[in-house]
Amino acid sequence: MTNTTHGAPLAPEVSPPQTKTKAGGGFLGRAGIVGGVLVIAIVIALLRSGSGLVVWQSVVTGILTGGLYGLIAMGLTLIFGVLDIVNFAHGALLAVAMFISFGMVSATGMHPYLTLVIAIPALFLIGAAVHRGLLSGSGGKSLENQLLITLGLSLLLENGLLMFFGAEPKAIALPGDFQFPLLGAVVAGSRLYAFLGAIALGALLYWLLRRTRLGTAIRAVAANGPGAELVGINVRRIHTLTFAIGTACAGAAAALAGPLVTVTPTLGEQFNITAFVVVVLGGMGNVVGALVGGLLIGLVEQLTTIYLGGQSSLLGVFVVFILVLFLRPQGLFGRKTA
Amino acid sequence: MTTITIAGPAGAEKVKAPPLRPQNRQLAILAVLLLIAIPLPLVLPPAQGAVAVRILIFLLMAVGWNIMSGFGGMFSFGHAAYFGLGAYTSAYLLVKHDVSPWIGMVAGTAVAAAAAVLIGYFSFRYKLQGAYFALATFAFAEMLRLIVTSSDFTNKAVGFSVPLIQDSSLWMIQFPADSPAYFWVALVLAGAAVAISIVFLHSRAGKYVSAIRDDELAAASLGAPVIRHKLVTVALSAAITAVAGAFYTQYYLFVNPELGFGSAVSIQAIVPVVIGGIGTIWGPVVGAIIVGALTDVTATMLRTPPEFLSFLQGRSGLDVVLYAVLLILIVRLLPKGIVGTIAARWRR
Amino acid sequence: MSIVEVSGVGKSFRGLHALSDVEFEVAEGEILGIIGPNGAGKTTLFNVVSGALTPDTGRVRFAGQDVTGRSPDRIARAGMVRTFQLMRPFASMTVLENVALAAQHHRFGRRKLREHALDVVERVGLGPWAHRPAPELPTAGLKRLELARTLATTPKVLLLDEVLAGLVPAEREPVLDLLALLREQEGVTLLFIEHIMAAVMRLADRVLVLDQGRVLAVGSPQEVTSDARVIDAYLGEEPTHADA
Amino acid sequence: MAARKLIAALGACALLATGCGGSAPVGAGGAAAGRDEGPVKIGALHPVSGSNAVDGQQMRRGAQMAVDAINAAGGIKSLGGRKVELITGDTQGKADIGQSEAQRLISTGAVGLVGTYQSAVSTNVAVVAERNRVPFVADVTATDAVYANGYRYAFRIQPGSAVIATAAAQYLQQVSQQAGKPVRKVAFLHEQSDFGSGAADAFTEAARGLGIEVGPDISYDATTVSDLTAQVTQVKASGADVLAVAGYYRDSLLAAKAIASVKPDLNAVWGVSNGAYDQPKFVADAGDLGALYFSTNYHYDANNPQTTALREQYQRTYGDPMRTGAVLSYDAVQVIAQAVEKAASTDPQQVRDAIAAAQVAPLTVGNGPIQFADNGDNRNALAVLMQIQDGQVKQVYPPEKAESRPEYQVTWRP
Repeated sequence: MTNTTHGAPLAPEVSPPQTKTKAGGGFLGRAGIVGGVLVIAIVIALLRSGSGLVVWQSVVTGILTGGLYGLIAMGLTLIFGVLDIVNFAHGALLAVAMFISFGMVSATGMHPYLTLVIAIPALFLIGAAVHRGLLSGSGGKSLENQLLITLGLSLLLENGLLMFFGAEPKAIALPGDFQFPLLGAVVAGSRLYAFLGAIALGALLYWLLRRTRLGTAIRAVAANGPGAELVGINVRRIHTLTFAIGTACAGAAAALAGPLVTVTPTLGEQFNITAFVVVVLGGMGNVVGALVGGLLIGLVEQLTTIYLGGQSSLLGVFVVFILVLFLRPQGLFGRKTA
Repeated sequence: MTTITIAGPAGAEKVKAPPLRPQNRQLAILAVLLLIAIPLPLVLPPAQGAVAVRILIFLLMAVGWNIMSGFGGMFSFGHAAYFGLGAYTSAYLLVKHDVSPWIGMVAGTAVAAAAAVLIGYFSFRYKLQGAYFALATFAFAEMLRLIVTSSDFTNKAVGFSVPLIQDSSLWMIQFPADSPAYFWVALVLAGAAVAISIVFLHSRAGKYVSAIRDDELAAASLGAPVIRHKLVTVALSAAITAVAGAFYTQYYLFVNPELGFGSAVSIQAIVPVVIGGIGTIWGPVVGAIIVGALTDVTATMLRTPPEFLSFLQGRSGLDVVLYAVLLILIVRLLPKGIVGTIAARWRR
Repeated sequence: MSIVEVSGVGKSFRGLHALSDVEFEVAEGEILGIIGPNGAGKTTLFNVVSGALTPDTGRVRFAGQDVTGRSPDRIARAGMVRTFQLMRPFASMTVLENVALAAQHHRFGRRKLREHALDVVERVGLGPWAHRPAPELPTAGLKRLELARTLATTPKVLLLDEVLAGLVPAEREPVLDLLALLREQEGVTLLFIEHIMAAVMRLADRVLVLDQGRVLAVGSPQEVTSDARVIDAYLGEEPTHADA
Repeated sequence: MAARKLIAALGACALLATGCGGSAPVGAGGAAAGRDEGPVKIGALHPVSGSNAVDGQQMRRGAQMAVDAINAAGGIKSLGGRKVELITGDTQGKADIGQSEAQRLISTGAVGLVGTYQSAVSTNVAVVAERNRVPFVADVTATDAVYANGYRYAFRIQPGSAVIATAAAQYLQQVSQQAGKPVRKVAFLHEQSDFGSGAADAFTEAARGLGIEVGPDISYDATTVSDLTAQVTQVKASGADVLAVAGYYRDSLLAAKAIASVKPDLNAVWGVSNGAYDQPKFVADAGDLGALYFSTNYHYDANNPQTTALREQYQRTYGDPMRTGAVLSYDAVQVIAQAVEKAASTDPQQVRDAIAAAQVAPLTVGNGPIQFADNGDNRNALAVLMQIQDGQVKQVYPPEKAESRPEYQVTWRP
């Protein structure tokens, strides 16, 4: 993410050609370090809890929940990473999608995953409307305005849902939910579907960004807005489209994650901060990074419950977040920007 | 030394410097406002008296936040951290060691300022900018909330109840329920905060802070000690917010992790300033009055809604919806906020 | 004794060597012109000398002290101040406030600071604009504000980055006279980056030529402009690196 | 142009608001006027909106039914048949709103307050009541802290969390011995705030006194937890034969799902003042997952004909089953009304003294009439053991309060 202070960055305007080998080497090095840290953490957890089963269950639950976090962060990494828009309302939009999905299931009794067909287009339109109406143009340019508008939007959506649906926790039942043992640990079917959904959505996004014209246009706008405009890309339309796609991902995440969580208007808040952590950890605008970041945060959460018994698992997430922000703001997979 | 007058740009008529220095003009306005406010608690019925005290607490938080995010341009999403540190430090000293809340308030400001300098130093050293800085402050406040919720010496989730004393005492800042003294103590604190923000803005340090906000590199290249002034700004901002926290605890006689460090507190510090006008002196004041009044009006309306709004009966969230809409409207239509727009229009 | 010494300075950005092994000295009161094609690393050199950037290799000494890696504000307060190629006024302040800010690190009283600032504003001909908000100045006015702010710091060494760019020929003369006077009356040392050869020839005691981050030549204006390598660098074959 | 219109509108709204501040409460004559003439006012503070809105509405209705019953029986006879009126406030589950609402009801003339369901809100309301010297009879409030700091105006009808937890330990030992599977080791899963931790600490202390080993003690953050499988696996690995659970509704439901998937080898799941395991809604939501779950908690007295009549009346008028919280609110209003009757005055101090010496027959389970100890707790409050048997929440222990026999086992093991 380019330096957003008013002064021009110090490095010369021309960003030098990227030599492939150096970055590639760096990636393996970083993956090694992260893997190493994880193994040590798991070993310590083993010693501390004294039972292999507990740690194995934590790892399994951590990875599955991580898939859910990756799924939710997918849309945000596009918006925050590619468009450099701080979308604080991403959690609230997820909650809206969850209520749409809940509404559909309770009204027509259809299978929760079928509500994808409605939730994705609905959120796509909402995303486009939000961007075109609130965030585009001069109003949405400065960072403060983005933060404030999306903050206002999240308050509006959350309390709007609270006013019309009340705060009573609702559950979306998943017909045919099963679970199966995996080497002693228990794997819930609904979590597995969410995990696979995350992988599928990640692949779809990766394909869209890498292999399609639209994807190339999006990446061009992300790399250099004015440059893209010069070669004839309608930057404003791409911005709205990208924002809409990002929000549509939240729609998909809601349909898949619906059965896993209790649906309340304020659930967005809890997923919002985790999504930001995952995006920053995974590296801005990096779809694969969002998935891996999600898995890591899922594991960190589960290991925190073992390390600090009575502590909320979010504390571990925040500690990791502060460390990443300070030591490696561009995240594990991102490149050092100016 | 010869002065070479290079031909000045055409059409620049000489503009005379304003008569009274802006600092004195604003301090004079503040004095007048304080005089007007003094009789308020005697005039207003008890329910509105409570609203007025709440507005003053909002005002203290808004002035605190405005110094860091308005004057300093460092957008903070975690001012609950300093509010909570102020509240918890004074409550802990009072409940566990029977220390007067005035001393607790001073200790609270010290602790909050120290925490602000700590997180400030690391953020500036690692060049955290814009959204990253906002997210870091948010994460810091949430971490404090979680730590306080699970540590014994802060009574975990129970929080602190301020012990009741029978008669009223200024030294322990405790008065009978509807006594106007709460309003006057809050008024003194709020007045002092606004005065400090006026003096600070027009002081040399204030000039450096504004320059650093406008263009950090240019300011540094002219000798402005950047890191030192940024840290002074965050410390002062945290100190004033901590005072709001300490007074809040004395007024409500209770604080727990959610009331002290919850994200709603950070939002409460931001919204009034944005509505009033970020970076202006009077923005936080006007914003606090509007938000405070709006919350009370909606609460009353929700309790006994007029016929056409009867469906609202017993539905919470309306007040937040209203000021969320107001926030978005202001940011889109009046980016300088109410006071900023009026000032800009009046100056032209 | 030389007031500025740069030895073995190198700086690269992810593979591109902006400066490599730059070596030169500037005596007190001297005026050193710095020329070179676009992208030669001139501004990067100023960023390194003024402390905005820390060099990868080499040392920078100022007034006998090693200031490598020191923060730009400490170096500025010590007396070595730079201007910017792109004007950067403080938007929330008036012209006078912009200039007064630059002199704040001196222990002047309120009244003296105001007079000092007013005097500098008059000297650069921005008198009538003193109480107007800085952003209302036209480009030429902003250029003068940039110069005025640096003068207000009463510098020992002044790094001027294309201070004449954007001025019509008629406006250049007075600026050059002002700079010459600064050196004569106040002994200020000047390093100035400039593309307008006439100004370089007139003002500079010595000239340093930078090309692709290396010092190509140093010498009197006459020696340098007749040096074959300098001519090649300016007019000769297409520079190897893409300068877009 | 738009900006100028907007400023004008906002300016007007600000002036209007600070000026009269919406409909100012009844007369500024202060509380006394509100008390001397017109109906006797009792204040009811419940979370009618927010996350516990359903319980809040139930409790407000319970309080209203008590007022209607008193008026039907002729109002306060010692004050010449003066009617009783319930004035209500919505705490939204927030402590600061609870405090300002309590202050508002008192200045409107309430002679006593009932409420509030959430511990943090009750703590605040108790402070306001104490400062204004107006009695506050809590219907549902888990935390014991309020009744430990010597307030004279704070009372409580439900058994304290320590009383419930101690009863839970005693019942567990007795029921497990009668079933021939005496309890050896109890694992405790609880939410981390004062509610859950308070219950766990009291239970552990009582259980150790009875020679029962308690461990591991596993806590979680109720607001953010989305899956308890890992925690329940810790229980399975610990070899405990009973799992005690103390939490709110949402997280207790998650625990039930986790227990069903991990299937730890337990003899019983033992709710301790659990927000879900004795609720009909839990039986509906969890389906057969919750079968045979035990819960030690306060409960309406199923064997008391008056209670049954009241609940049938509630079911007829509102259509869903009356929860124990609403019955406790009914009792709380009765306590205040009978105190006004005895004191024959609406002066809060006298009403307070009458309450302190009150003897009121409860519609909830108890060892006798409601009698207050000097710290405000109800001496005869009693927790009862309940179990979900074929889709119904049945009182199963102690025998004299039981509707059926306890089945000391779990569905997924013989």
